[in-house]
Amino acid sequence: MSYLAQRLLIAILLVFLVSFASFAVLMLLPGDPVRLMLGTEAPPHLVEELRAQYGLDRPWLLQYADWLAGAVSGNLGESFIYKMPVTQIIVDRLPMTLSLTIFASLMALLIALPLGIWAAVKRGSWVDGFIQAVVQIWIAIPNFWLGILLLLGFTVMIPLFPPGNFVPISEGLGAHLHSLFLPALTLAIAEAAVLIRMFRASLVEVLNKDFMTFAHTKGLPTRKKYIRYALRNSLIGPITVIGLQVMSLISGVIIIEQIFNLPGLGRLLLIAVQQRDLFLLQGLVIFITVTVILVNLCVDLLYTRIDPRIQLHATKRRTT
Amino acid sequence: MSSNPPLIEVKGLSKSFALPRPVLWKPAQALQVLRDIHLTIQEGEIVGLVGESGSGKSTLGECIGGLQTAPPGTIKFRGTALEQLQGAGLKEYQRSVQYVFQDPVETLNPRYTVEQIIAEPIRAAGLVKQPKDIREAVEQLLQDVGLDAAYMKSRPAQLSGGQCQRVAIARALSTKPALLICDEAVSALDLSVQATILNLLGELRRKYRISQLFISHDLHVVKYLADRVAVIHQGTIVESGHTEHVFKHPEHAYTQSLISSAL
Amino acid sequence: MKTLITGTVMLSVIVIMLLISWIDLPSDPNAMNIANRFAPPSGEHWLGTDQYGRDILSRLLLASQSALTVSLGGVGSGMLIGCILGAVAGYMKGLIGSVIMRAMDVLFAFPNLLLALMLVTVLGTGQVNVLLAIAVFSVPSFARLMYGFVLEAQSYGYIKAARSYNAGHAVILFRHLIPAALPRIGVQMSLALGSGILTETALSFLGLGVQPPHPSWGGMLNEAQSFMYLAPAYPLIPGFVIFLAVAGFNLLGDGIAARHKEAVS
Amino acid sequence: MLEIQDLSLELYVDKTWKPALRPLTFRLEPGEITGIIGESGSGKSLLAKALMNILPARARVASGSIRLHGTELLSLPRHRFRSVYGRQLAYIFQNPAGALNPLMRIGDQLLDALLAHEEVPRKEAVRRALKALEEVGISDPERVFRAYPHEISGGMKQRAVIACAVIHEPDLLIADEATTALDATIRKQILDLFLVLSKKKRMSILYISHDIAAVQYVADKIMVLYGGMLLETGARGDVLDRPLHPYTADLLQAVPYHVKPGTKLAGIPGNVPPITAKPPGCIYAPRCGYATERCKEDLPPMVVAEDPSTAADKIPHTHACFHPLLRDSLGKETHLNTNPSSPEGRERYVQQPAAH
Repeated sequence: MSYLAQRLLIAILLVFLVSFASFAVLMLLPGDPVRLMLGTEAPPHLVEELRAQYGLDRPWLLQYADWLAGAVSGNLGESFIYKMPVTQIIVDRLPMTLSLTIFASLMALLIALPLGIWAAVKRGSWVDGFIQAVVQIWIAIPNFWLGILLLLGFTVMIPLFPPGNFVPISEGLGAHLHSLFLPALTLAIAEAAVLIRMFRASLVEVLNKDFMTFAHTKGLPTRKKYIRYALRNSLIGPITVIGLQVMSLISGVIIIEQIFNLPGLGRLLLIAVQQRDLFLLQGLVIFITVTVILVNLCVDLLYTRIDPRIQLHATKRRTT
Repeated sequence: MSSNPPLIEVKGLSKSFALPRPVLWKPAQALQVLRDIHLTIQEGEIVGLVGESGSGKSTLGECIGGLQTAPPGTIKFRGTALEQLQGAGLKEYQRSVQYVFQDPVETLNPRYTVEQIIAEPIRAAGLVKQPKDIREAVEQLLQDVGLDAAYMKSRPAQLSGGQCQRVAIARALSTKPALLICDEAVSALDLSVQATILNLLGELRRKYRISQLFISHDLHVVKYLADRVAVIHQGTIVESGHTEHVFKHPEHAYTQSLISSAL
Repeated sequence: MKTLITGTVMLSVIVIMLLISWIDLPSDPNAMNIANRFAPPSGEHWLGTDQYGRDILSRLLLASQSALTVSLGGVGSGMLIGCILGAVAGYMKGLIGSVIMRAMDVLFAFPNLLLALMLVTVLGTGQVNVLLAIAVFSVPSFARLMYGFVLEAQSYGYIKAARSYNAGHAVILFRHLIPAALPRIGVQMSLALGSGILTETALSFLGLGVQPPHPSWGGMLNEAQSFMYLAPAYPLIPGFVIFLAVAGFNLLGDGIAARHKEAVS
Repeated sequence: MLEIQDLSLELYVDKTWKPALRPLTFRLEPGEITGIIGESGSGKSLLAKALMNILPARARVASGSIRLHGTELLSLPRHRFRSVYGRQLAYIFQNPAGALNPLMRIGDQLLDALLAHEEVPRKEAVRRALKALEEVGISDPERVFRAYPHEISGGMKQRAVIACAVIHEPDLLIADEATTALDATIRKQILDLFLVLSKKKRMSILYISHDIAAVQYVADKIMVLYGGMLLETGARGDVLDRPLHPYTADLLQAVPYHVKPGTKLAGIPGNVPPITAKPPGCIYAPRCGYATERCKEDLPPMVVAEDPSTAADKIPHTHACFHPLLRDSLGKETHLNTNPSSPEGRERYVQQPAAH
């Protein structure tokens, strides 16, 4: 329990630090957001008025204190361009991005698990060599190129999916998933290449362990041997790097939403960057940081559940 | 023995390692590995240190050799506490105490030639300066450990385990040490090779009066080589004395069980 | 071995592109000719022309300069800083070490692209800033590598022996540790270059890297996407070049790693 | 019970199959412990794995036969081995920690072994598992049953592994360096356990080790392997007290255990050959003090010694040497005194790098 308390304390501290650092960086950056909003021709009194309205005329530390006070109660400030609370904008866009990432992760697992296991079980054979060679090439395909190729292939050449036509989940799950299929597939394919490698490597390592030979010479049935002995052990490695996979999913989402013109958090982030919408950008950074920290916390807890060797109070978890 | 101070004198040495804190706000715990150790090594003497895995025997060796810090005043080299050694005295100590480790392959830098391996400590100690003289010294050392000078240009990967261990011994001898700390120095070797290395170690003592702290889990080897033996168990030396005496009349219960379980 | 050769071949294509771009381009990469837009490959324009009638091949060749210099510069400086930080952290196990490594953990836990986007937002678009962004997120991986290596090497017999005969810090560092770490750093460097290229092209794809009219692989791909219904073949070209560069560095890294493993066992 | 006839193995090295283990013939009987002594590269582990049909991919059986109660194992399809494992053949490893699944409780792993061949109700199975733990000398079986491998000591782990291996009372237990990783006090206890299993349960045990003292302690019969060749076999007393092959004799002279302190050990010059080294003659000839031209050219066959001391014994004393050591009536080696390369002479031997 005190371990969990420690982890939460550190997590809160980290979120605070990141928010401070990013706020400081964003405030000190060159370029005036108000001028960007109003254009360079705007009359000075209007600029001053707007500055005062957003509190931008005060020292930035004070502004940060205000922001922090709001953030604690869930108010992340107001966006310059949307003229709406940042929290509201994020909550509006979240479902689409969440759908996309979950859909993509499931697809990636569906592709990667069987292929990774197949390669590992047939290690050293031509099947394994072929899968490994393909993955080696596959892993180097940039996801933005892949997205364009899929778009080109399945909206132009074989028009299975309508281009740029996002259907929210409220209009039916089937239509929703259909509209997300191509972007999710793009993300999934890129992700799957990494996962196949990981599953194969960790399963091969386990299959070569003495306890697998021992299980074999105990006369265990094949299924029991693979599921109870091999698979569980081989999942420990991949679980520890779920956090990293979530990172690369987030990076992917920013690009994929741009290519497929999807109204999600990734697009929002790009808009915030291009328009210098400080509070929106700050809000998104905090949101992503919290997500990343929560995922890592869950992974650690999950990990201690699966592996009895890792005690909850251990300070360091095994790094792979 | 004589009025001269012993080569190494360990008095009341305790050592513990800090364990990582379980939780930040709780005090750090320590793992005690050595408890109140007393041990002397005289010039020209082979002392066997017997213990099972995790008994702290390697840590004791590393403390004596200066690879681990020991509390002030607990280890004396020729009468001077280690932390008081300075300048020439410190150099003398560093030159005089050398190691031979267990893994004969890992103990040699794979990128070096045999000559480079043996020459490096000679240069570090500044005993011989001219390249030609260093080369001659290396040749002589190789001869001392029973390796042909033709091996000078070989790399560790081209040598067998026993040959690697000979090179490691030559490297340890290169600074003309007074004490060799042999940490499981023959445990990883094949039986038929082990004997030649043991003979070599015995010969070094006879010829050059080099003392040895021979750390091993193997009772037979220690019994064969050591003049005196110390039995270490859970960080404490439970019994020490002349080898023959300890093996014939073990007093401590642990020593008795150790000897009775020897086959 | 096969991996190593394939990687080298792929990379030599990219390097040849770079060399040609330094010596002489087939035609002016910025010369527009609207009348000749989206021309198919011909003797004059080997890979055809883009939406402004510019020669695609020349633009592709010229863009190799920014892609390679930016990623090489970024990863190179990231490697230097990362290795130094990691080595320092490994030697000084106390507070300094843990502060450095925790900072690296935080940096590592941040999505690459988000980090790069933040930096480019703050510093503005342009090659130098992209280079900086790549340097920043390359640092933690090298720091971790070096930190792990320094800790591991403390238990090597030959390092212990060198300490016991007091070979000196300089000898231990430069004659024992660094040569032993080089193969691993090389592997990591090659893999980091792959992701460096990916980041550079991704940022220019999003319009945050090299600014038009100067050509970049990512920017060309972005333009190609806008016109892909008109010229479906155009996106294939810059995408393939990016893929070639990334795959080349990845395969080279894997190849070195495999060879090193063979040499060890 | 288990008959091995002309079994030879090959290793895949440098893209070709090279002979590794020269044809060897022996048999294992119930209630008997057979010790195999061998240094690294002798092929002792390969032999054990071949008997279990768990050879790594880089090794294969080249020829010969392995018959268990008359059934040829080499032609048995892979899936049929499942019924052989555990009930007839069992295998334990050098490293007990590695042989147990770190994520499963000891009890569950034991139950898996039990239920692999028998349909037993859960309650009965647990009872039998606890009894099995008790039989291998675990004093608090309930605790160990519930423990994860990392929660118990190394000696305890090896006992648990043995319990898993012998729960169906197999005919043959192969122990591959099973005591090497253990501390001396634990080692003796495990060896005692082997003695109990073989005598009480009439189990045949193949105990493989480089530890001569341990082999001497447990084995009834000893086989000496070197560089992939069987050099000598016989009853324990015959092989260790009256060795016929020079290698056996030299090896015994090289072990501090057999030598009084103060006397010099007779180290064997040279290095252990790699297992794929296959000279035309005797594998030991390059290091042997008695080797003649013939030893280097012809392969000495395995012959039964006409040693009077073995005549009455049921276990024949065999060796593969053209010049076996002779003995006088006291069993003293007469050869040694006239040995051209006495231990003294060998000591001066300087190792030369092989010509490239």
